[in-house]
Amino acid sequence: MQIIEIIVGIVLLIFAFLAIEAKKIINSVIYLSILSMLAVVSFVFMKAPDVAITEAVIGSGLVTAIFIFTLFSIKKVGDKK
Amino acid sequence: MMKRVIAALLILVLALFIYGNLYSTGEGKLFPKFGNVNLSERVSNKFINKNANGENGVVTYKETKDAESGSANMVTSIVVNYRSFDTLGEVTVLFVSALGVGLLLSGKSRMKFKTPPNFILKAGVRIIAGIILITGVYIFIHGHLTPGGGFPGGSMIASAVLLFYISDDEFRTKVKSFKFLEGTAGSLYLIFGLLGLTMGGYFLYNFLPTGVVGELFSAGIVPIIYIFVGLKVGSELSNLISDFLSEEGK
Amino acid sequence: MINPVLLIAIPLLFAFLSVMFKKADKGLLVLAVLFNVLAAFLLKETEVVIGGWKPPFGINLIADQYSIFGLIILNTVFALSVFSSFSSVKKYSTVLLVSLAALNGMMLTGDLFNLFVFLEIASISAYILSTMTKKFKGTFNYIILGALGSNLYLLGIIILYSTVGTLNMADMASKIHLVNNNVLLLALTFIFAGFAVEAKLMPFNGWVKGVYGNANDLSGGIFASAYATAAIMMFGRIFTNIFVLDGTLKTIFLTITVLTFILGEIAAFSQKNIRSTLAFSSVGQAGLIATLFLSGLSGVAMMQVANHALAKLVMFTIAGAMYVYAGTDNIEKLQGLFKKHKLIGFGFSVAALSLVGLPIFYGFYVKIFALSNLFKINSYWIPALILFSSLIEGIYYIRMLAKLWNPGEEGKESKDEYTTKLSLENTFAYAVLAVVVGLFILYISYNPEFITQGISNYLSNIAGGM
Amino acid sequence: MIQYLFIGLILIGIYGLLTQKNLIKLVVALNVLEVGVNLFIISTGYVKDGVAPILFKGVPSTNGTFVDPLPQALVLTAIVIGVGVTALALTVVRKIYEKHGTLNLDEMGSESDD
Repeated sequence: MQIIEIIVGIVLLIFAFLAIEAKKIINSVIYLSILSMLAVVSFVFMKAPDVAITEAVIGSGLVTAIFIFTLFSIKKVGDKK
Repeated sequence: MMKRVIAALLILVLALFIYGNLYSTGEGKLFPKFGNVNLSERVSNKFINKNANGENGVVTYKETKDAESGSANMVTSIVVNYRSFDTLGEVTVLFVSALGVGLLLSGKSRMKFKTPPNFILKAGVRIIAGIILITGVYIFIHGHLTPGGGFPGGSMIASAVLLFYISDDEFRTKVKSFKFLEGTAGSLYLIFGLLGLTMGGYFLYNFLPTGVVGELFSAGIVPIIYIFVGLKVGSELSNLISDFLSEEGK
Repeated sequence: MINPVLLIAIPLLFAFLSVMFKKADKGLLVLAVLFNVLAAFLLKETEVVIGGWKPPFGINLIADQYSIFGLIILNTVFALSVFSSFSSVKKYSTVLLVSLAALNGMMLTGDLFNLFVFLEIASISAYILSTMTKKFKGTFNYIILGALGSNLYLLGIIILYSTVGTLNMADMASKIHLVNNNVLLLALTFIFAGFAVEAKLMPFNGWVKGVYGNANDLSGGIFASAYATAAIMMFGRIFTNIFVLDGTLKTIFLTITVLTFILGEIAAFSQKNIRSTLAFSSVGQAGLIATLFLSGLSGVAMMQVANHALAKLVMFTIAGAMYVYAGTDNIEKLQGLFKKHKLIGFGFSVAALSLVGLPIFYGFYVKIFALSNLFKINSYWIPALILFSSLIEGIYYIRMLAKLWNPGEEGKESKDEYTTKLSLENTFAYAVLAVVVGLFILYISYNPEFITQGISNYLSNIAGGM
Repeated sequence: MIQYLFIGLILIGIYGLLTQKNLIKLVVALNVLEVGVNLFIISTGYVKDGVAPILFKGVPSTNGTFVDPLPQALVLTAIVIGVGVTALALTVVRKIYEKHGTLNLDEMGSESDD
């Protein structure tokens, strides 16, 4: 169990780094969404179901949606940096 | 490139500073190691046993009656009972940021997506959105018994609205009615708080009987407040999405 | 007997109602502001708990001499600012109501996490208010720094919570000596960094020029007086009542605040626009007040808070009005403006001279008091540096006033052809504000007890007394 | 051990705030920082072999059974505040793009009037 938690933690770090260093903005947003989803897993490991549900709905659902809508509105989806 | 190196060095220094001090050993109380937490030294000890204002022994599910906070979910009893004032502030944060987004992006027409939604998406959304809506309502009504509560429940309602927006290019919520719901739910929260002030002498006082721990009609004003929170969060986030999808008029 | 919670609940209730009744929003704003001023003056020393839970477990609101003093200043300057710039309120009345509630909450709360929540509400309303002049880059800077600061503050209080197991301020103050020194160092550094953003202290004040320097009459007045008062008073509460610093940490923090004062004043010296001069002067003043708090001179610091809030209210409102109605706030382009608007010029000059601390003004009294006490408790470095920076401050303010009253080159006789063609509109409200506050500053210059009688307990701790 | 990783997440967030030039990337970095802070807060309340803080049949409420519920309540608040700030920041980003036509901080001119 411990090992799985630590693996999830390391993957979290990798995705955090990818989200910041990704070349395309859309990828960065997607990595952030994955990061959020992995955080949900971590919350469940740490016995915090309330937080996990909230993070799942708000963190990886709505926040991603508003990021994507912002990208739509500036019509830069897929553009380089 | 130079800037990155400097930033990386700065982060390294910060990391050494944090790791060196946080897990230091020596005199005085130390930061507890992961998992080795002694709850009896913390205030939350009293939140678990529901005896912040007096002793009442062990709390048992479906047996203990009239505990000071009758919610089976301890997080809920902290969020809407012991620290209800924080929740009021939290609702206000969403309120004011939704308001700010509305002030800045008050476009008249709706943003159109490049590819129009097809039939399957439309039909699917109608089925799924209903289920999500009902789940959201269930979650905030049962917030004091099961995981969840006003915030996830309200955001589920908002995500159902979001699905409608995606599936239908013409869809635009009746913003006015949502604004009205938002204002009403917020005002009712405060009015309940002021009712507690007049009836119990304390702002946000839990003036209803708390009942048996674990039953649907228990915990006094907790479920009622959570319903207000759910409705408010749902309408605020729906407004937020609708503002994000608006464009300057054509 | 007024329950202090009403100071928070009534503006918030009116904010929610103003969304439902769009047409009445300005009326609700006026009502709430008037109620808060009245309630702040009627408030008695008391402590209330929310929801009936005893303090370490529930949240309590503390109304002691310190917070009542802050509340009176805060609500008065907020009301004056709203009334004198009422034409700029427009759609922002709900945001103003929320920010009023949050600032009152910051002053009153007795819980560290609750303070975080109110800090966030206040700063989110500030982000929205700062978009009034459509200078979004400054706003974005403010959002990023503000969010970073509040996250650091949250991290700091969580480290303390998991070490001693409480979030209540009084409880924390009684248990803080138990904590291991290294853990305390880390937590206090985070908390200091978090507060430094809102209190405009050194490494985190990059947002100030973008936001203060682009404010209009309403947002400028509210930021520079109401927000500055609440932020610096909470800084004082945290670092004098709860965490009493000593040793290296105190030296480091004092160095930061003194540096903030000096560098702020030097930066202000080199500005060409009135609002950016005032912005950096605000940074410097925040450094000065924080220095006084950290040195243990709470009473003097509070007197300077009052002086600064009143002075900056007048100056920022007028500078914002110059931007709104004359289209610019460049000193060169506005020479001789006060010849056209003598009453406004009178209030502005009194405020500036009092802030500088010229003899016969209130600020002189405060500065002498501060310096004599600092000499008693400190080495000679801090008082000497404060004197030096006050000198810089004096030079640029007097230079600014000279230009605004006296067109033409410095030291020469004034020539009317240099007088600006620009002028202000809506002058009645600004003139009333300027005259009222100017006369009040003159009044307290000769009756300093008027301000200090409410905080006599705080002052009696200081050697020498009144 | 796992707490180290969460602090690492916070540090990566701060690194992003220091190095990135793109406005949306800055908001992303802010979110990474927030996720890190939230995870760290929850981890300070974790009790080894504890159960989720919800009363169920057969679970007596004694010390050591449950994990600390207070950090969870605080994180609920922090998550919602994070959404508010993110939404506002993205709105401002959109406004900046409308005005300056770029998302890169270096490519924008200054904002002063003179």
